[in-house]
Amino acid sequence: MKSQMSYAEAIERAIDSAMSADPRVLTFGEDVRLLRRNLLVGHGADRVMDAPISESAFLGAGVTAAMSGLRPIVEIMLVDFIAVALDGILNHAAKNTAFSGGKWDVPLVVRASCGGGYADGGQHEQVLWGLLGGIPGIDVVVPSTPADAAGLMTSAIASDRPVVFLEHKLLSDYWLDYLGGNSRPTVEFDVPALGANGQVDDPIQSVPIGSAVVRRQGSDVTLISLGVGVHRCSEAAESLAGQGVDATVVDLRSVSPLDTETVIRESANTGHVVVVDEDYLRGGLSGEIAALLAEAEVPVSFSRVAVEDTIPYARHLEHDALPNVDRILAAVRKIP
Amino acid sequence: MKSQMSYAEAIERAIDSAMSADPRVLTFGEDVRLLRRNLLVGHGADRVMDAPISESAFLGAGVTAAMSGLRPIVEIMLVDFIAVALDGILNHAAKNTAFSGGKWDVPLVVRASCGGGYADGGQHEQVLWGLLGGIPGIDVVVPSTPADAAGLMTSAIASDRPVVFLEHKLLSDYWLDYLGGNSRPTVEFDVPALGANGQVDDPIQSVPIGSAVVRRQGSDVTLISLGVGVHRCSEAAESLAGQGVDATVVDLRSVSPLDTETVIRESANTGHVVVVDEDYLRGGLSGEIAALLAEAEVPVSFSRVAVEDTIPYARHLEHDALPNVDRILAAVRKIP
Amino acid sequence: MAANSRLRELYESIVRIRAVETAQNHLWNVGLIPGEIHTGIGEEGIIAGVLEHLAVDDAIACDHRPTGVFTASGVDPTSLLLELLGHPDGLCGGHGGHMHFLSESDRLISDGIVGSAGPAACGFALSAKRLRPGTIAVAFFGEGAMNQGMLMESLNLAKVWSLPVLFVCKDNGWSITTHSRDLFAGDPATRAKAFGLRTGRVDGSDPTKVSAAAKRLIDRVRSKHQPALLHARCRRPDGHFLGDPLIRVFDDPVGQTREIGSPLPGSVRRGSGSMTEQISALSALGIRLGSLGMQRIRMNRWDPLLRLRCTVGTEAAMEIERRVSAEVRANVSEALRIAEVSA
Amino acid sequence: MAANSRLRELYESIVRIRAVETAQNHLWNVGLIPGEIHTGIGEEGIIAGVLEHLAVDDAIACDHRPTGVFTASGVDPTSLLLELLGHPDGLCGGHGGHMHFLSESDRLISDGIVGSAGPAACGFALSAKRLRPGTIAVAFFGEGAMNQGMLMESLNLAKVWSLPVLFVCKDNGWSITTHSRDLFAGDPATRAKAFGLRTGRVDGSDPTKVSAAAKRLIDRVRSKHQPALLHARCRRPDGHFLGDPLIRVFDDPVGQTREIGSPLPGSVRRGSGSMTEQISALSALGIRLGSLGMQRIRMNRWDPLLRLRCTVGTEAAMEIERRVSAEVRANVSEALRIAEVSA
Ligand SMILES: Cc1ncc(C[n+]2csc(CCOP(=O)(O)OP(=O)(O)O)c2C)c(N)n1
Ligand SMILES: Cc1ncc(C[n+]2csc(CCOP(=O)(O)OP(=O)(O)O)c2C)c(N)n1
Ligand SMILES: [Mg+2]
Ligand SMILES: [Mg+2]
Repeated sequence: MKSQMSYAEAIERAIDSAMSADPRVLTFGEDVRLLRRNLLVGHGADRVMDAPISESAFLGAGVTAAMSGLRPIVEIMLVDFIAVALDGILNHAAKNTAFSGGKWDVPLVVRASCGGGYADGGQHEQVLWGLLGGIPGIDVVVPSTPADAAGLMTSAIASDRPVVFLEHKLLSDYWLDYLGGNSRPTVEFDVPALGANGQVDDPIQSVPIGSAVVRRQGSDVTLISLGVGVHRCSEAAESLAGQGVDATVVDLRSVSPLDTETVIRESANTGHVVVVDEDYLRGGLSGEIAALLAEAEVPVSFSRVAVEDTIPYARHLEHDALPNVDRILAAVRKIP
Repeated sequence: MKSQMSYAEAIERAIDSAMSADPRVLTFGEDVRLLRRNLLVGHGADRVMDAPISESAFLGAGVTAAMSGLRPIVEIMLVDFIAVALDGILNHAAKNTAFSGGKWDVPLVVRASCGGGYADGGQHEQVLWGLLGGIPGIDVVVPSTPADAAGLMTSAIASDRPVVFLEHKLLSDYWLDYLGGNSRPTVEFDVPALGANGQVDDPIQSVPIGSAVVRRQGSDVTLISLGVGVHRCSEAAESLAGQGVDATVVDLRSVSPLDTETVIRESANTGHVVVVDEDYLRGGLSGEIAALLAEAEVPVSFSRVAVEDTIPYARHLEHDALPNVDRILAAVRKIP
Repeated sequence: MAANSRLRELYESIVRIRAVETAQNHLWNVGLIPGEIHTGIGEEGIIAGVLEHLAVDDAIACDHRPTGVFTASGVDPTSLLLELLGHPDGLCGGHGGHMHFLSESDRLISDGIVGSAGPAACGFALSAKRLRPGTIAVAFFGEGAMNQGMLMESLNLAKVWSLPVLFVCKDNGWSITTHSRDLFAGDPATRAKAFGLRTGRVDGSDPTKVSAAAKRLIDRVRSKHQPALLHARCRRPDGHFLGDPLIRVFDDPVGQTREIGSPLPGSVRRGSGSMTEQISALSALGIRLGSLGMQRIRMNRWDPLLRLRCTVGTEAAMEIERRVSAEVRANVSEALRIAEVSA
Repeated sequence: MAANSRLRELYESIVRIRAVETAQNHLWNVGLIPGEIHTGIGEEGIIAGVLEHLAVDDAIACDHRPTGVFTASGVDPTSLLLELLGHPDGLCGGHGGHMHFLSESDRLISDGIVGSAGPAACGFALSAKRLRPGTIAVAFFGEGAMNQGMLMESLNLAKVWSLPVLFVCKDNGWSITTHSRDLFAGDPATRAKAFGLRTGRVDGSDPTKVSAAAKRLIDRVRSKHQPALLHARCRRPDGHFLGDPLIRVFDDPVGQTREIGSPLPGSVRRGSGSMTEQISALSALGIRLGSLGMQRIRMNRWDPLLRLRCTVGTEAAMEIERRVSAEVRANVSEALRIAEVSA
């Protein structure tokens, strides 16, 4: 059975099911009692805890809580704020299992919103998935649809490894509402309809971490993306179809592990690759895809649509800085 | 005039000259009064300041000190510890100039030791230059010789942009001494002789940030590296020469900006590229080089020697985890 | 300067902040400002009372509510409004936006990372000490920010490096939708005292009291090169940001409560908590909304503008209000004209 | 248990730590342990006095000096030594090394990032509260670590979440080569009190006093689910790490002073500072070395082992020393045999 729901609802469903099935699952972070009030009411104040603005302390606490029997979902409001608490991820969550000689698991989920397109400025609109995905010892997932959001959250909670779960603010409607921007009829954000809402299986179908999916199969060019970028690619692909160019759209879903098999197969099929990455151009992900292809000796033309500098505030500047449909089309047009 | 000196001495000379020439230059960090006692004695306690173990606070203070007339060199002992203070770099140093519309400079130097090979474990031996190099708005330099160390430090202090200056602990002899490991005759670390000591111009010749240099010119394969890796590559190149393989060795010197011109030219010359990177395989730098080559449509064979997981403590495990000469030779041997 | 004229200047500063913030809020409401706006309405008494004692060479690090400080520092409101409109002629060419006003010539910054004003003020103070002796740095932040590690570190740093910093904690009792007293152990002034800082506590809605307390601390910071902290309580009628969901519930309980204030019935049923747990969780949300409601009802008592108005006297106050509103109206018109939009 | 037998157990624990640490130091000196070693000689009284009151289900987060805690917790010293030798049979298969002893079955961790023991203990305590009521978590760290933001944050977090954590600050007065009093505003206990924590202060070189103070706090932490902090002073004769440059200067002033303690004459000449500045800078270094020297000379007074030995009585002490040394010697031989090396 499937039902229609929003991206945010899908995540909540996944957590709600996990909390019902396993009393060790709990969630904490800033404002979560309000943000996750459904979970609060359903599972009690002991398992949905507000935290002070002390990301290092409560993320660090999440690591050892996970090592001593709980399965915490720690919320970092915006992934940009991970900068004050990176230590917990880089030096602890990602390393403790290795330090123990592989003997001690860290079943931690770090949940954070990410991404831009709503004029919140360069310190609130980053995605940072390349930076996080470069750290060995953790997984990083970025769902682009409600079904994937539910399925990947389910897998993340079940995983014995630390998983960073990134949800894009343009998809999670309540973030735009919460941050106030969406409460006015006169302001519009470019929210991808198919990402913000969609069909989700009941019970939730878990999605394996590390598996990409082909959203559209074409023969002329392969667009590789994730998160909101996938929807921009699909839109670009529709427009390209009108011009007789048949595009494949690959949704990576996980930054780490990367589904190298799918990337290689779909790239080889068309011979032309455009990576559409909302992260910084040199943030790591888009380069890594070039490296995978080079190592596998897949001869392709390669180009990137990514964020080149600090994201500016003004809407027109912000629009140009983020990977948009026009930039994708321009990149495809340049293919020799 | 040139004189022979150690890598550490070369850096100290550069800072000493800058402090003598410009009263706005000062340095602070943990234990710097002891570590930089020559500067302390030469320039006074007001300009060489010990800091509490509060990296976020004093790095953050460095950012605004740089914005209000000083030219601080802030020391983060080991780059691994940047995890507790990344915010100062990612969200402030790297962004304030952009936020101001390009009007307000941040002439900050962040100096940190990096790298492994002396059994200090996975939380003390990282290089993290890929993570840092992926952030737009800052420069990241990694000298491999005393002359470059002096020349790049001189440029870093003179630069109006934030610069992260990384010195490898195997090259900066005092680090090995300070960390205690080298105080015993029975323990040996694989210190590259030509990196730890060398000729330095007097007065110091500044090295432009963003310029790579060719350490050895060959025709069969291009080894691209930085820091201690350059010396490992040179050693491998000698050994390859004995087997009739003529290798080019490129020393990147800066992770950001990357000298794409040199990378592309030297890669195209041989058609075979091996990137030797002490950073994590997916840390960003090695992938970025593949992307540059792909974007420039330079057809090459491409492989990487990098760190694949958390660096283990035991010496034999650590040796295998770091890019060593054998691993470089094996990568070259695999070239089709 | 005569006490009366000082009072009038203080009032003028508050009126100007209120006028610029009100204009900003209006532009946000009609959608000309797209993203988040954190207003400082209700905390103008703290801003104006502190800034009264600053000199032109002093530096200030603000948090995510910078409009008041920038206005009171004399930055042209037109350039602030243009920045908010994302225009190239804005203070930062449209690159910074609301949380990132930066002005090099005024040594004024603001920032969206909670707690960062602490280290930033330390850095400004370090330059001040070396390059501009006798000048100081001020950090403005909320009580929630005092739980951020880097801010606590900077209290220690300022003390051991003898930095001339005045830390100003604007305590509205809330961090976004969380009641700070549930998550703050001890209180701001005691915490600062433990680091050896001089501290002052004041009702931030009483501008004259703020001014007196700020003067005492600033004189000391300036002359002794030692940090101090001023803890000032305040209330903000607009909540955390414009469009604050808690405020929306309070203003339109019927329309919004279902959506925001209360849980979806479905998930109450699905939950694994006991009935008692569920009821206590629900009532926690109720208390949160209720206490916010009481705060809004008592707002007049906490309004620094209304409180100072009585002291200044109606006639003088009206003259100031008329003059300043006209000026700010002119700023708004100019900004709209340059940006070629209408509101 | 009779008071006497409790004392003997406490003494035995201290002797065992000393023996294992001494063996470890020897292996380091001969070069069989390659990297850094931070010894805990001088702080055994704090470790043993606290651990006396812990139960098997309690959890501990250590800093970069974990050998004592792991030994006193009953982890097999052979597996610790094998870990230090980088052997696959070591506690962590040779992957962790000195700063990264981890034992899941004992819920014991250690870590090389200063301050991380604070958040780590909070996480352990959160599990304790939910899954193992009545158990607690302990964090061991130095006074220098109390300037790290995450540690201060965790004092607040433990208080507002009512977490059963005992924070133990082992205050040796130094962070590496820096005198902590120059960089620490206030004192550790006052700082913790400002967060509403119960605190105790004790001379950490007196194991019976530590034990009594720890018991008082631990009982409370356990029964009331509230954090507390124990501040215990100590002195460590080996300095920060083995091969500590300051210690080398003190032990071999003639050979090492030129190299480490005093500046290169060249750079004194080159410097831009005034003569007075240069002299005052030089004398600051002198004071640093001098104060370290005094500390070493007074070491006996600060040795927890020697202090408790008198109370236990020579005969009982000798029996314990003989027995424990034999055991630890056996551990060392076994480790060397398995690792196929000789020292
Ligand atoms: C490091 C960090 N964590 C979280 C946030 C999200 N955030 C923005 S404002 C805020 C509340 C701040 O509360 P307080 O310091 O009391 O200031 P107020 O908004 O009440 O003026 C939070 C949690 C952030 N911007 N930065
Ligand atoms: C975040 C971080 N900063 C700096 C260091 C380097 N460091 C290791 S131990 C130490 C001193 C710690 O002092 P204290 O907490 O008093 O412990 P002690 O060594 O005296 O036992 C420092 C600065 C580190 N490991 N981590
Ligand atoms: Mg507040
Ligand atoms: Mg200490």
